[in-house]
Amino acid sequence: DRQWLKLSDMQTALADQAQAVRELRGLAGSGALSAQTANPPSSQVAQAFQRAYAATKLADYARGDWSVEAFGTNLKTITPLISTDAYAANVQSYVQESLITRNPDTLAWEGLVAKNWTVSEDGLTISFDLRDDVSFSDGQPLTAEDVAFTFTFIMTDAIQAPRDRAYLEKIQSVKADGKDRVTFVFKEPYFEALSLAGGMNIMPKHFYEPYLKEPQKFNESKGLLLGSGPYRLADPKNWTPDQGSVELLRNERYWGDVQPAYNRILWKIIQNDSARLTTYRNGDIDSYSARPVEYRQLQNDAQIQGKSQSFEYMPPVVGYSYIGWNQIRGGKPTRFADKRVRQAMTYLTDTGRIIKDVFLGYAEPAVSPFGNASKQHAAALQPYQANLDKAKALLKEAGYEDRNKDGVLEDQAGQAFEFKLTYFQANEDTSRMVLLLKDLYAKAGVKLVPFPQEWPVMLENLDKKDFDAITLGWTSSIETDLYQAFHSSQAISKGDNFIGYQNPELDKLIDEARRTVDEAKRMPLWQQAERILYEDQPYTFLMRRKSLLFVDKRIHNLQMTKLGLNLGSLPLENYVPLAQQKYTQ
Amino acid sequence: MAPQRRRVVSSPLLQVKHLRTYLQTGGEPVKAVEDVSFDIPQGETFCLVGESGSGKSISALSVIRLLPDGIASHPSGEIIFDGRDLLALPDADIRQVRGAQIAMIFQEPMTSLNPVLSVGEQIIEALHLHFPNMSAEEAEQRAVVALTQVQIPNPGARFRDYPHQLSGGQRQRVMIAMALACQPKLLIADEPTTALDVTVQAEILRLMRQLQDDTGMSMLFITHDFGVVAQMAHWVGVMQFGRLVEAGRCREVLSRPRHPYTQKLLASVPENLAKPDASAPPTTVRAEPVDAPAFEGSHRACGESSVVKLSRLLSGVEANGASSAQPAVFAKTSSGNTPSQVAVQSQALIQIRNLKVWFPVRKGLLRRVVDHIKAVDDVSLDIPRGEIVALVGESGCGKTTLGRAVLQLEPPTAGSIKIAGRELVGLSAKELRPMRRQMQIAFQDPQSSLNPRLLVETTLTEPMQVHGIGANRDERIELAEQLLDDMQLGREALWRYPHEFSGGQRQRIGLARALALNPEFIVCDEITSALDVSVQAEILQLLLEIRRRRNLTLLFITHNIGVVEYLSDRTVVMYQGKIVEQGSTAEVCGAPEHEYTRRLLGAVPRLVV
Amino acid sequence: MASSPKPLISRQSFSARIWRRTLDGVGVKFGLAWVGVLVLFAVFAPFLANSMPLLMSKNGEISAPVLRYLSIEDAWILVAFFIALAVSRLPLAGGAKFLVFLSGTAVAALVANLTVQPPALVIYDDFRGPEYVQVDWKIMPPIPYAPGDYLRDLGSKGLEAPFASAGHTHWMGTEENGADVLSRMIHASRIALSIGFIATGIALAIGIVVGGLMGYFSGIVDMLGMRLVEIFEDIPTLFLLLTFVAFFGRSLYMMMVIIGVTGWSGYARYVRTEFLKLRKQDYVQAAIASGLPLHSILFRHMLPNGVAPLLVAVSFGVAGAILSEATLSFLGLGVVDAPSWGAMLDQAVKSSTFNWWMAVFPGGAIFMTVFAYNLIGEAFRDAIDPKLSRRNGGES
Amino acid sequence: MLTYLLRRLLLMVPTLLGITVVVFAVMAASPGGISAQTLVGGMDMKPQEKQALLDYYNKRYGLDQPAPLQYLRWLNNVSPIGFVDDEQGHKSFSLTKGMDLGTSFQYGRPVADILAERIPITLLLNLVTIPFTYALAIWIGMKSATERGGAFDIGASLSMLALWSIPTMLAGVLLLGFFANIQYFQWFPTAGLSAREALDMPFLPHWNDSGFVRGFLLDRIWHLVLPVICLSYGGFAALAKLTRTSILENLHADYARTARAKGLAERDVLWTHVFRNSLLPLITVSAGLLPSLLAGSLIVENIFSINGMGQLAVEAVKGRDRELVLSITWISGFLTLVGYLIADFCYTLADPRVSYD
Ligand SMILES: Nc1ncnc2c1ncn2[C@@H]1O[C@H](COP(=O)(O)OP(=O)(O)OP(=O)(O)O)[C@@H](O)[C@H]1O
Ligand SMILES: Nc1ncnc2c1ncn2[C@@H]1O[C@H](COP(=O)(O)OP(=O)(O)OP(=O)(O)O)[C@@H](O)[C@H]1O
Ligand SMILES: [Mg+2]
Ligand SMILES: [Mg+2]
Repeated sequence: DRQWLKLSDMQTALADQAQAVRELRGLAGSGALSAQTANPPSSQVAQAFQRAYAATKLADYARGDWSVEAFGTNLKTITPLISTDAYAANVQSYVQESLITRNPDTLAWEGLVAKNWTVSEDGLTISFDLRDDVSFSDGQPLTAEDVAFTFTFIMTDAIQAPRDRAYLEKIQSVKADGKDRVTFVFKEPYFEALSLAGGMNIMPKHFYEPYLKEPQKFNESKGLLLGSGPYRLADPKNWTPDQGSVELLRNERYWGDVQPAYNRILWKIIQNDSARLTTYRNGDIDSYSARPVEYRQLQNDAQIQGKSQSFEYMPPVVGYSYIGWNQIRGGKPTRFADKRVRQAMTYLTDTGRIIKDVFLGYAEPAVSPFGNASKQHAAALQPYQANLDKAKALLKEAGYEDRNKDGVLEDQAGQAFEFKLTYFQANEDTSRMVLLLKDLYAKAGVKLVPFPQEWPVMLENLDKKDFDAITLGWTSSIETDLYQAFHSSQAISKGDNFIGYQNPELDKLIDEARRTVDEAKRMPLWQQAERILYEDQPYTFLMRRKSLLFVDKRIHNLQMTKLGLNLGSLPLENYVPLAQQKYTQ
Repeated sequence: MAPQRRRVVSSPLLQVKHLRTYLQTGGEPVKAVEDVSFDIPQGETFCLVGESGSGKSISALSVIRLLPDGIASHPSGEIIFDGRDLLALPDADIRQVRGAQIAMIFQEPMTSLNPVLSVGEQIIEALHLHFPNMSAEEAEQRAVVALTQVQIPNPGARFRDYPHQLSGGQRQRVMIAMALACQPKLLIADEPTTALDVTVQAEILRLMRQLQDDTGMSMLFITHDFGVVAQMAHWVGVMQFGRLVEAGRCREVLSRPRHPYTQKLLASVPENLAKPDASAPPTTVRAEPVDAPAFEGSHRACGESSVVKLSRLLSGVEANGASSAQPAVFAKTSSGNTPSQVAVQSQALIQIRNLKVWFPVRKGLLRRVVDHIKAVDDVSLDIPRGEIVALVGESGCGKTTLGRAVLQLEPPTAGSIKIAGRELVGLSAKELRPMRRQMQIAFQDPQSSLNPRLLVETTLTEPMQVHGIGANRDERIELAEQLLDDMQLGREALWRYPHEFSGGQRQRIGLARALALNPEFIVCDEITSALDVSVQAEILQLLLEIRRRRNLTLLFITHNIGVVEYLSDRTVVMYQGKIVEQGSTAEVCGAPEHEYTRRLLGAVPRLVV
Repeated sequence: MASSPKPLISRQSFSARIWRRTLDGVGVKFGLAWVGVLVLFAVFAPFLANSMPLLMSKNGEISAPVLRYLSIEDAWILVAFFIALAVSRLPLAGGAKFLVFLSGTAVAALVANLTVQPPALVIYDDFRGPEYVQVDWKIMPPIPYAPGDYLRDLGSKGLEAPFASAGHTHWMGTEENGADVLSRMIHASRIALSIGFIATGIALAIGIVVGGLMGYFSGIVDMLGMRLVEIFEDIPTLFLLLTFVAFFGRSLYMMMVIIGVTGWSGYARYVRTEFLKLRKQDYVQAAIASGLPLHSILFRHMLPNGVAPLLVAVSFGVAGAILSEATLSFLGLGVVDAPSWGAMLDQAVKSSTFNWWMAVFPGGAIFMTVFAYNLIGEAFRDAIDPKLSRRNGGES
Repeated sequence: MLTYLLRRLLLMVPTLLGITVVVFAVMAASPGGISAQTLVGGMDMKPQEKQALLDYYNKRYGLDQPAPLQYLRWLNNVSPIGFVDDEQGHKSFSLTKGMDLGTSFQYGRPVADILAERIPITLLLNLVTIPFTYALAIWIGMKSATERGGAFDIGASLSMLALWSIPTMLAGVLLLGFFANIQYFQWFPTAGLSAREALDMPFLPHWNDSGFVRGFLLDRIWHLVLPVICLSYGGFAALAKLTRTSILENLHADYARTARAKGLAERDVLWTHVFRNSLLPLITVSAGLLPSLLAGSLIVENIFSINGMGQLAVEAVKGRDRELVLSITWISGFLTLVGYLIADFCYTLADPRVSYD
């Protein structure tokens, strides 16, 4: 589930990783009622609510007040399925729930709406038993029918949900067996089958079913959002973007074992960065995620320090950025089709320097698509160390020399080694990095021409494979699938392997790993694949960036988990003590 | 035509004593008024005359204290009005005097009224100001009465009109009504009729005299026209360079001017101008490239020669039929000519036949032409070679349009124009270009008739170059220098810009430009109207001299009958786009046939001494 | 003559008078002085702020690295400046001077293109490397940092306040990428000057031709012309800019052309009204009566007389173009890498931690320049229309 | 008068057509055009799904047809009269078919809806800004004109010129940084058009048991202060200068002298005579001020987080949202032209000399 599309919608707040975490939860499900725990502690609190329950036992715990956050761009719609941005997903995560959720401490799956589940021997069938006390915010009970309906609804062609359909199309059928049991049948073994089935946000049948007859109305809607989550829209049908904010009310009918602390969740839309920071300073929003330069400066800002708790952390799902070297252009191999050239470029790309100078150390070098903490990653692999001499040697070996003594290398044909690096224009850190790369490459006689582009133009060029090199980022998940970006099959025209990278050996490994449901057998396969990528360097992997976050001191019980900071994670663990509460409504 | 009635003089209403007015505008102060003293008795008119810039307006404005505070100062002087020194009054008091006791009207009737207020409002405003207790209805009545007084037709309705809906004469009447509404004791009129037609002027002047008789007010009347002075003044003061060089009873000053400046001014009046020396050598001595008939030169030289007498006789015949269709008249005229006269007619340089210049009036959605302004309507006219033909008529009758149409600056709607037998109408711009050499035009306004960005040299030589006169630049400069000699300007004038010349000088340059191409025919559109009399006299004399030397043909557009009489051989009278009378000048002016001509001539203020 | 009380005989031409009156004020002198300083900065930028020595001696061998690294543009601007200086001394008429200058600079551009060949890649770090340090002596420019020198070897982290960097002095601090702000400011004066003049020049040229034709011919030409003017008035410049940038990539020249191409409608309207008035002037009629060709009538007799009020609009237009550049940068469409005030101001505006030096210096420079142009325009307007001036009482 | 109005309205048609043709052509030719736009929506789609989406767009907007045809199709949709397809697919001419601005590619919503959302916001800003600008500008212009050469005049002229020279973005950020910041003066809010709390308040300010309640209206005004300042200072400076010029011209007009000769005090001359005449040029300018405020608001809208037309326009262009861009340009063009028309009409009311028939 790589959604690099989301990067575009989050242009002004690319570093806003806290949101990415929440979004992930939104997709993967949130909170769970433990069916596995035989004897819950004194009360009847389910496993998924244990952390939230613990919070309520804290001395200064109080319910009330609002959570106020800011979005950096205007939302176009918050209707599920048709919304495409992370912000909308964030809103939806408070309103709709899924069958299962990941435990922030163990990263294991726990039941939320589902009590427990069983996976068949062949891994093709998964059955969930649902809790019988779950109801939607309008009072209607949530049943297996709703889960089955959700699948049917998404798979309806008229509904504009191609993205979700693309994930779910591995599922053959979803059947409700009575009120409390639902069975997913897969077409083929798939390593992410459980998260696919259990992570689906459950849409109330009674609410959405009418739109099957009027799909156009659904597709054009702005705020059709109803679910079983702890919060709800005041009017589940009529939210509009022109309100300039999104506001969720407490779901008074919430079925969960622990009621959330906040009365309301409010997101203001503040596009301008300095306005957002000022608003945070003024105490009108509760958190501010900073760019590295800002973060460093704000560390010395007494006013900010006085009111904030600051966090720098590396969420496990953080995406990585890279430079992709286009290997085929106009049907002909480019100079980057030569592995030596790509390796040389990686040697020239001093990631240490980039991290130090541009990201001020708030990032770690990326070796491959797999994070350093991921089980997919082979610990033995170390990032390429910058090495000018090695790079020069490799380039020389590949036939590049400064033949006319103008400082730029030429190939045998006398063609200068000059290329355009395409990047998305609106991100300052990227621009800074590109300028740094330009200077780094110049040392080896390679001329980089910065080529900033607008998003649609860039996409068009990607689509036509009309670029020399491009720097972008992919979002990651707990376990990352290489298929989409590196499999040869995706190099054909419109796929996401837009650099035209083909390696049959890698293809085989990817196919194999995707079929292997058993984690213990799957991981070595990923590690083998990683080694190939490391050797081939189809991308020069750059780095993973830390989340840099200031949170208002009135928000309590902020903890670091394996999923990152628990700010806003569901079921809600944060609260504002009575003394610091601001909003009374 | 002196004022009809005199009053017994008691003490003067206004006494100006040793008035000095200096204007501070940056550098040196301008000594606009220097030690001026005069009295205006009750009920009488004091006329200030003098050339442009002599300080007349500033004197008047000093009296009513309308000069801007910042720039005007009075180093000395007293203005005693009704026993009070106006110069010493505080602002609040002078405002009580202004409008109520001293009223003023200005030269420009077009701009002196507020365009966005109705005339009634503007009159009532003054009333309200000086009679705060007057009720609204009463004020309105008074305003209507005032409008009736100045003989505005249908004053009740006109009351609500805006200034732009009135003609120039009517506007000036409104100004007078406004000034008189509060029954002031003194009316200051700063050239109130200069911008108006003679006929309108005559009516306004008559009206003012009548009002003076009725109300017994005094007047300070400013003008530069001695004809007007003769009609209006009891007393005259002549100003030069800010000083009052001569003052006295009107009759005495006009008949026995003592100061040389006054004498010079009076001598410059066209009526008094000496006709060019009749015994001057015949122009035929100057070799002209054109095929000028030898007799042309002698025509003027023998003064009231038999030919002229004959032509006058004949034009009398013409005039009889003038009111009938023009072409017929022409047919008659030519058929009745003696052989020699026929020769002249057939030699006519310019032949205009049934010329129409109509301006379309467009209306509606598609801007369709719904009507026409018939600026020139079916005019036929011959201009004989070597003659000066004066074109007179009231403002807007189509004189300028006719002149411009002859030169093809205005495309004619119908008709034919021939110059030296060649048809002009219907030629393309390209075909016309070489013809333009033969005909030129000079304009009224010395300000706008020369391109301010070009050296006089460029202005003169550029057309020469285009038409291939002079082999090279030096030659053309040489030619231009000769032209300036002819115009009695120094040769170094070539290297100056237009703004460095006075109005009269500029007018000469304008003429030089017209002459630069050595044309046969020039249209002079009111070239002296904007000039002072003395300058006008010089230009007129120059014109005659050049005509003599170059055998020029002129169409001289003017509405100054004095100039017509002095200058022209023939006179054509236009009225509402048509020619109503034409003939030799002496005859048209001496024995006008047409009703309109008579009215026109009757309206001209004459300096009868 | 009695009628001309003040002898008006002065040798000054109309334009000289206007010029003299324009200059007659404190504000305009300040404005011109500022623009003059900018011109000097623009011309001598490579010698004022650069990373390489102006002159150095190594092993007894004297060399001028600055000259070797002079770009074609640098060389061309230098030569053009000196040609302009020389031409202004020549005893020629205004038009002739301009022609000589134009042809001179054109030749210079050609020669520069053929002869000047700076290295294709400049590694600024090297100038602080042994090759340039182990020398007998060297003379550095007053600001020893090139605008594109991001001080990589000095480990500049960017956005350091003036004098705050350890080990190297930056009078105006460093910008986001670590380059010296003052150096960029100096080099950016080129953009500030050229974007104003070239963009406005293009707009003016189109505006004059279209407006002139409309005003002179009126009728159907006028009708069609007005529609064209309206169309261009109503198409948002921003829209065209965004699209064209996507078309052709970002380039300063592109920006100038687009600001120019979309900005002419105002001038056209102006010229049209002016020409409609002028057409009735007697001297124009006289020119027609003299049979002068159309181009002479349009461009010799009408244009110079209608252009004075236009020039006022131009000086304000130049100011406006500079602001446009800043706005473009705000939209993220500014030039990459090349120094520009707008882009630097944008860095200040965009960064949420307000870096005062990034706002004060570029913002101040933009303000001063726009202000200077506005002052000049204002003085010019006063000179043309004495009634409005503060100094003259106005002849009532 | 009516024919004049009709004529002017008719003359708008070619202009509007011209605008749309130019914009359409540029859109059609620009890279990252509509087809790329479909990519944005379909990044995660499989090739056949993308194809399906493209087919959908083709059917809907005729994207596979040549550009001129697409244009005609668009024109037919937008124009209030034109051809309609009936059920059988026959084309027939209809006078009552109504306007269809189409659906935004980017938002997937009808353009009309989007505009209906945004226009009121921009309108609110402008409606607040214009009277404010005019009142202050006229006052300052008048004062400098009457005190020409005085300290006020010179000071005001210089500061107007200086105001005019300040880049909007700098002004916006400085205002925000100093007057909406807890570190300096937290007098105004930072973002948006109203506070969340205010939405629940009654409209007018009042006192209740918990103290003063500012109410919705006051809250809105309070939010508008900074954006309105930002939006207006440039135009305000220009207007003030224009007023000064215009009043100076009229102060020395002949009719003003006539009024003084009547004995009117300088104050009355100014107010009853000069003032009305001086307003005439301002009317002409106001026609141009309206669209310029619309365009100028982009920066202000961004800085103060207001969702107006300015932001929408940029988003639309950046997203190559053809239907939206076309609609915005022709509507703003239309409004500009109507603005001129209204200004001319006001002119006839204010100036009796001008009449159109
Ligand atoms: N506002 C002014 N500032 C400076 N000088 C002025 C001003 N008004 C008039 N003058 C000068 O004062 C002198 C007298 O001018 P005035 O207007 O009284 O002449 P005039 O006799 O009325 O001339 P005209 O017949 O042209 O009206 C002239 O030299 C003129 O240039
Ligand atoms: N271009 C034009 N369009 C429409 N009407 C015009 C035009 N030029 C002149 N007229 C009208 O034609 C008539 C004659 O004008 P013309 O200028 O020939 O009068 P004139 O006798 O020269 O008057 P004056 O003595 O005031 O110069 C006037 O009613 C004028 O309004
Ligand atoms: Mg006078
Ligand atoms: Mg005339």
